Amino acid sequence: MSLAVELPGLSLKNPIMPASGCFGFGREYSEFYDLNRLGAIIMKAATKQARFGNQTPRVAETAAGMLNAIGLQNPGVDKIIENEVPFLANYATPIIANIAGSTLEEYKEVASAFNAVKEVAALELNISCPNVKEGGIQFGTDPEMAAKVTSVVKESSNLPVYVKLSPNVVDIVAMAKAVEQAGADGLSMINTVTGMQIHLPSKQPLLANQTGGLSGPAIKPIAIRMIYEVKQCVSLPIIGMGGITTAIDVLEFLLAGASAVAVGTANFQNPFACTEIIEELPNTLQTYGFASVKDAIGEGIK
Amino acid sequence: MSLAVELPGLSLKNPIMPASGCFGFGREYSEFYDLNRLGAIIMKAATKQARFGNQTPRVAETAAGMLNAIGLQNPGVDKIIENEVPFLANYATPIIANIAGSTLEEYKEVASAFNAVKEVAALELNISCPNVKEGGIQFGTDPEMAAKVTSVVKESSNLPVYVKLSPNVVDIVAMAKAVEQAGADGLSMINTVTGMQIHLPSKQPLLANQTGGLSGPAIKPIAIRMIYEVKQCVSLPIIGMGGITTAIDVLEFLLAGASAVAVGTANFQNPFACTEIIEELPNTLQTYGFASVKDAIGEGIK
Amino acid sequence: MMRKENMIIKHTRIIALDTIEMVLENEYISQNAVPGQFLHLLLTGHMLRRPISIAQVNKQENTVTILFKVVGEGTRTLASNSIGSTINALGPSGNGFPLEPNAHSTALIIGGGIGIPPLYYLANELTKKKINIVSVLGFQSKDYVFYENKFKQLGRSIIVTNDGSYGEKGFVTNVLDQIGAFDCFYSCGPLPMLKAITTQLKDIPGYISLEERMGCGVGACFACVIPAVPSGGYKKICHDGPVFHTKEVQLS
Amino acid sequence: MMRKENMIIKHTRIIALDTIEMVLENEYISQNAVPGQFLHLLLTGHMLRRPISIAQVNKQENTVTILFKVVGEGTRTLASNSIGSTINALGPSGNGFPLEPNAHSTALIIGGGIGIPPLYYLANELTKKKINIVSVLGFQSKDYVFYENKFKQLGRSIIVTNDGSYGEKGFVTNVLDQIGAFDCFYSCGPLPMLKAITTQLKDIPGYISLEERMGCGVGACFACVIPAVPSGGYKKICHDGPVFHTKEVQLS
Ligand SMILES: Cc1cc2nc3c(=O)[nH]c(=O)nc-3n(C[C@H](O)[C@H](O)[C@H](O)COP(=O)(O)OP(=O)(O)OC[C@H]3O[C@@H](n4cnc5c(N)ncnc54)[C@H](O)[C@@H]3O)c2cc1C
Ligand SMILES: Cc1cc2nc3c(=O)[nH]c(=O)nc-3n(C[C@H](O)[C@H](O)[C@H](O)COP(=O)(O)OP(=O)(O)OC[C@H]3O[C@@H](n4cnc5c(N)ncnc54)[C@H](O)[C@@H]3O)c2cc1C
Ligand SMILES: Cc1cc2nc3c(=O)[nH]c(=O)nc-3n(C[C@H](O)[C@H](O)[C@H](O)COP(=O)(O)O)c2cc1C
Ligand SMILES: Cc1cc2nc3c(=O)[nH]c(=O)nc-3n(C[C@H](O)[C@H](O)[C@H](O)COP(=O)(O)O)c2cc1C
Ligand code: FES
Ligand code: FES
Repeated sequence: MSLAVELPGLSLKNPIMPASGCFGFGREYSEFYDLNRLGAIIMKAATKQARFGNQTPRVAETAAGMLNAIGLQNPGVDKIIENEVPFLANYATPIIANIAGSTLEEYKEVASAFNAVKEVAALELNISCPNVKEGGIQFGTDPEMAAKVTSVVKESSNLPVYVKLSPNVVDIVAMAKAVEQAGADGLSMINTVTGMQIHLPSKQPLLANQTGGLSGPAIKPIAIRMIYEVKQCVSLPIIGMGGITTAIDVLEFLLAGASAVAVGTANFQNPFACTEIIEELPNTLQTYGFASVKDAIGEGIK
Repeated sequence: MSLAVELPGLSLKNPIMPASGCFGFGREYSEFYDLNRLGAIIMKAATKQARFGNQTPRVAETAAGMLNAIGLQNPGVDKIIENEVPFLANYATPIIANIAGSTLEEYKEVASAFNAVKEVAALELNISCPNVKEGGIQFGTDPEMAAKVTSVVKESSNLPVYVKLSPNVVDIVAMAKAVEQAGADGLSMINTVTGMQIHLPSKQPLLANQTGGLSGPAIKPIAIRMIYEVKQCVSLPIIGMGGITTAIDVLEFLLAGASAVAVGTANFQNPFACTEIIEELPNTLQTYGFASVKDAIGEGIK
Repeated sequence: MMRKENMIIKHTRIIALDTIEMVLENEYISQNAVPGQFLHLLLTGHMLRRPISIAQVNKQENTVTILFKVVGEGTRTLASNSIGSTINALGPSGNGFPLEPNAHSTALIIGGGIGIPPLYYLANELTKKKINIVSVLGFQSKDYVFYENKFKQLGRSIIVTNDGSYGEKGFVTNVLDQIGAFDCFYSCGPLPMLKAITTQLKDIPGYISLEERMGCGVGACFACVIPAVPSGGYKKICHDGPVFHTKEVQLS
Repeated sequence: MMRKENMIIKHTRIIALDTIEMVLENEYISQNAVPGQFLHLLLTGHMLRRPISIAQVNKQENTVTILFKVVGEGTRTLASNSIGSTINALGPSGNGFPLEPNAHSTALIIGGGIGIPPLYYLANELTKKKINIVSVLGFQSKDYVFYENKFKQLGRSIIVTNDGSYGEKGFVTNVLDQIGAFDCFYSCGPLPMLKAITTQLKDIPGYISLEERMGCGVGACFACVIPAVPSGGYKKICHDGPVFHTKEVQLS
C-alpha cells in the first residue's frame, strides 16, 4: 500500500504531519517516537523577533475541541534557524516552516531568512492569526491583502509556499482563488475558528486574550466543507487539517480534496496520534477500496 | 428568584425558548410537558408557499454536534396560521414566528401575513439560511442586503423583529450594526455554521444537499464570541443560541450578553431539555451570585 | 404514548456475525409497545439518538428485546454496554404494523438483514391472532443468519443468502413465486429490497417499515421525511411511520 | 522520562469534603516518579488531559497515590471511575523538587488546599534524607482538612483555616513567624498564597510548584508559560516546572 504523496517541494513518505503550533519544534514528541516516521513536520510559527505571546490562561477546553490564544510565542526566526532547524535536520523528514508577521515587511524578512536554510523544504504562510494585520485589515480575511502577502513572500523566497487559510470568512473560495492568483504553490486549510469561553466563577472571558482559536473534532465539518468547496475551484494541492484524530478522519479529508493532512489538537490527547494514524491508514484505505493515498484524493467530489 | 425578562414585544416568565426548527410547531413536545412552562416558543421557519425542503439524508452526527439540511420544509404561512398557531395559542406562552423567503417580496408577504395574527408576539427574521438569497447574494452575509430585508419586514409588520444572524461572516458586528440601523428590535444569534461530512462507504457527501448547518455544543464557543462582540457595539437585546444543553450554558450566554436564549439540538437528545434547564436555572444563578436573570445579562463584559 | 425511560440491560448475546440480541427491562415500554415500533436510544458520547426496532416483548417480565448489527460508532457503543447498566430510551416510538388480516388468512413476512427484528415481534402477534405466517428472510451470507429457528416455530420459513452460502441463493424476491397464495405482506429491509418487493407485489396489500437518518425521532425536526402519495405532501418516518402502507409513500 | 501508561485504580477514598484519594497501579510511573512531578490524565469525554500531582508512591506495590478535589467536569469524571478500571496517564511529568538541603537541616513546607498533595510525597522523601520537616497547611475550612495526621507523623504541623473553623484562623502566612528557624522552604497552593509567601520569605531559598491551564502537558504548545527572571524569557510549567526556584520565575 503506497502512502507516498508528491506535493510541490515535498516528497512525503506518508501524508501525515503534525500541525503548526501543536508540536513545538519536535523535541518533545521525539521522546515518544522517531520523527522519521512522519510525512513532514510543520514548525511552530516564526516571526522576525522573539515574541512572548499572550498572557495566560492561553487554553480552554470546549465540547470536542479547545480554544487557544498562544499568540505566536516563538524565539524569532534567527534563533529557530540556529537552534531548532538543526535538531529537526537530523531526521529524514521534510521541514515546513510556518511564518507569521504583523507587516508585509516582517513576512518578507522571515521568508528570506528561511530561504537561505537548505533543510527547510517549504513555507506555510500563516495569514490567519487574528493578531496578524496591516493597517487594521487582517491578511487572512481580505482576499486582496492575502494576495499581497502571498506575492511578497513568493518574491522573497524560492521555497514553495502553502498559504494557510482562515475559516473565519464568508467566501473561502474567493480567498483561495486570490492566493492562487498571487502565486501560492499550495493551501493549508483550516486554521482555527474564532471563539470564546466565559469563566463562570470570575464572570469574565477565560482566556486572558478574551477570544481564542477553536480547534479539534468540533471544527472538522467546517474544514471538510471548505476543502470540498475550494478543491472544485482551484488547482492547488491542499494540506487539510481541523479535528483529525483517526485514520478514518484522514480518509474523509482526502476524499474532500486534501492531498496531505496535519494533525494538531489530537497530539495533546495522545502523543502518539500521528504515528497511530500512520499505522492505521493502509488498513483504512483498503477497507474503503483504495490502493493508495493518491487514489483517494478528491474522490468525494463527483 | 426572578427569571422574568422583558424584551421588545415579549414578556417572558423565563428566558428559555426552543429554537426555530428544533421544535416543529410544538405539538410533539407538548406530549412530554406543558408548553406553558416555556418562556416563549419559536416556530419552524415559515415561507409564503409550502416547501418540501431538501432530499434525505438531511441530518448527520458530528463530534458534539450535528449537521442539518432540512431546507425550510414547512406547510406555508397560511397553513401555519390556520393549523399551527391556534394550537400554540392554547398556551400562555408568547409565540415567535420565524420567517424566511427567497426574495424580498416573499419576506414581505410572510411578515404581513403574521402581522394580522394577534397570537404572534414577534417575528424572528431568518436571513441566514444558505438557500436564502436574492440576485445571488445571501441576505445573511452581506450587511446591505441584511439591512434591506430588515427594513422591508419592518415596513410590512408592526411586530417587533428579531433578526437572526449567520455566523458564516467575517465581521458579525458589521452585520449587527446594519440591521440595528435598519430598525431591528433585537437579534437572534447564532444560526448554524456551514459544514459537511463525507460518507466513507459511498465516498460522497452524506447529506443529499452536500452541505448542512452545524449546531450543538461544538459551536457554543463561536456563539459566545459573537454575542460578546456584538453586545459591546449595539444596543439591541440578543436572544442567544448555539449548543445550549444546561443551565450553566445559559448563564454563560447571559454573561456574554444574551437577554434570553433558545435551545435547539439539545431537545433531540433530551425532550425535556428546556424544562430541565428552567428548573435548574435559579440554582445555577444563585451558585454564581446572581439574584435574577436580569442581573446576569452582559455581566461578562468589563 | 412515547415516554423517556431508563431501560436496564438484562442479557446480551451474539446471535450472528456483528449481530447482537439485547434484552432490556422497562415496564412502561414493554407494556405498551406494539410490533413495528422502535426505541430511540441515547448513547454516551453521541449527539443523536439511535433508532432500533423492538424485536420482541415479554409482558410478564417487563422486557423488550432488540437485535442490532454493529455498523458504526453508535452501535459499537451500544454493544459495549454491560449487563445491569442503564440505557435511556424514547419509546415506544412511531406507529406499528396494523394487525388487520382475518384469522386463518395468510400473511407473508419478508425481511432483509437487520430489517428482520421488527418482523419477529409482528410474526408472534399475528400467530396469536391465528393468522398463518410464511417468512422469507434474506441475509448477506451464512455468517449473518439469525433467528431462523424462531421464525420456523411460527410457520414456514425460507432463508435466502446473497452468496448462496446458506439456504437459497439470491435475493428475497427470487423466491416469492414459491410461496403460493397469501393475503397480505409485511416487509422491512434495505430500500432496494423494499422497492423490488413493492413493485413485484403491487397488487397485494402490504406494509413496509422504512429507515431514515433521524434528528429528533419525535416528529419535530423534519429530518426523516418521505414523499407521500397521492397527497403530494411528506410523511415523517419517525412519527407517521416507520410503518407505511405501500400505497402511502413514494420510494425513491 | 515521561511515558504514556495505563494505570489501574486500586482504591479510592473520600478524605475531606469534595476531596478524593485514589491509588493507581503502574510499574513504570511508580518506579520513576520523584516528588513534585505530576500525571497528565486522559478522562473520557474530555479533549484536554488533566494535570494531577503525585502525592505518594509505593515502589513495593507499584502504586502512585493522587489526591484531588472535585472542582469541575474533569475531576468529576475522574472521581466517577470505578476500582479496577484503567486511566491513561502521561507521566511522570515535569521536574520535581530538588531534595538538596543537607541532612539535619530544617525545611518548611507550606501547602494551600489542593496544592498540598505533592508536598506529602516530598515531605516523606525529605524525612528519609533526615531533613527536619515543619509543615504549615492551609485550608478553607474544617471540612476540607485532610492528611493532618500523615503530616504530623513527619514533623511538627500547623493547620490553618481561613474561617478559623479548625486550627489557627487566617492564612498560612499569618503563622510563619511561629516557626522558628528553617533553612529552606517548599510551597504549593493558590497563586495569591505563593506570592505572599515568596514576598515574606524572599531571603530564604525556596521552591514553589505552579499551576496553569495546559494544552499538551509535554512542552510543545506554549500554553503554560510563566515569565522567567532574570532572563526575560518564559518557562513552561509542564516541562521546565511545575517546580521552580522562587528566583527563577515572575509571579504576576
Ligand atoms: C425505525 C428504525 C428502526 C431500526 N431498527 C434497527 C434494528 O432493529 N436493528 C439494527 O441493527 N438497526 C436498526 N436500524 C438502523 C440503525 O438505526 C442504524 O444501524 C444505527 O443508527 C447506526 O448507528 P451507528 O452509529 O452504529 O452508525 P453510523 O453510520 O456511524 O451512524 C451515524 C448516524 O447515522 C445514522 N444512521 C446510520 N445508519 C442508519 C440507518 N440505517 N437508519 C437510520 N439512521 C441511520 C445514525 O443513527 C447516526 O445518527 C433502524 C433504523 C430505523 C430508522
Ligand atoms: C502541575 C499541576 C498539578 C496539579 N495537582 C493537583 C492535585 O494534586 N490535586 C488537585 O485536585 N488538583 C491539582 N491540580 C489542579 C487540577 O489540574 C485542576 O483542578 C483540574 O484540572 C480541574 O479540572 P476540572 O475539569 O475538574 O475543572 P474545570 O475548571 O472544568 O477545568 C476546565 C479546564 O481548565 C483546566 N484547569 C482548571 N483548573 C486548573 C488548575 N488549577 N490548573 C490547571 N488547569 C486547570 C482543566 O485542566 C481543564 O482543561 C494541578 C494542576 C497542575 C497544573
Ligand atoms: C495550541 C495551538 C497552537 C497553534 N499555533 C499555530 C501556529 O503557530 N501557526 C499556525 O499556522 N497554526 C497554529 N495552530 C493551528 C493548527 O495548526 C491547526 O490549523 C488547527 O489547530 C486545526 O487543527 P486541529 O483541529 O487538528 O488542531 C495552533 C493550534 C493550537 C491548538
Ligand atoms: C434540524 C434543525 C432545523 C433548523 N431549522 C431552522 C429554521 O427553520 N429556522 C431558523 O432560523 N433556524 C433553524 N435552525 C437553527 C436553530 O434554530 C439554531 O439557531 C441552531 O441550531 C443553533 O442552536 P443549537 O446549537 O441549540 O441547535 C435549525 C436547526 C436544526 C438543528
Ligand atoms: S427525526 Fe425529526 S421529524 Fe423524524
Ligand atoms: S501545556 Fe503545552 S507547553 Fe505546557
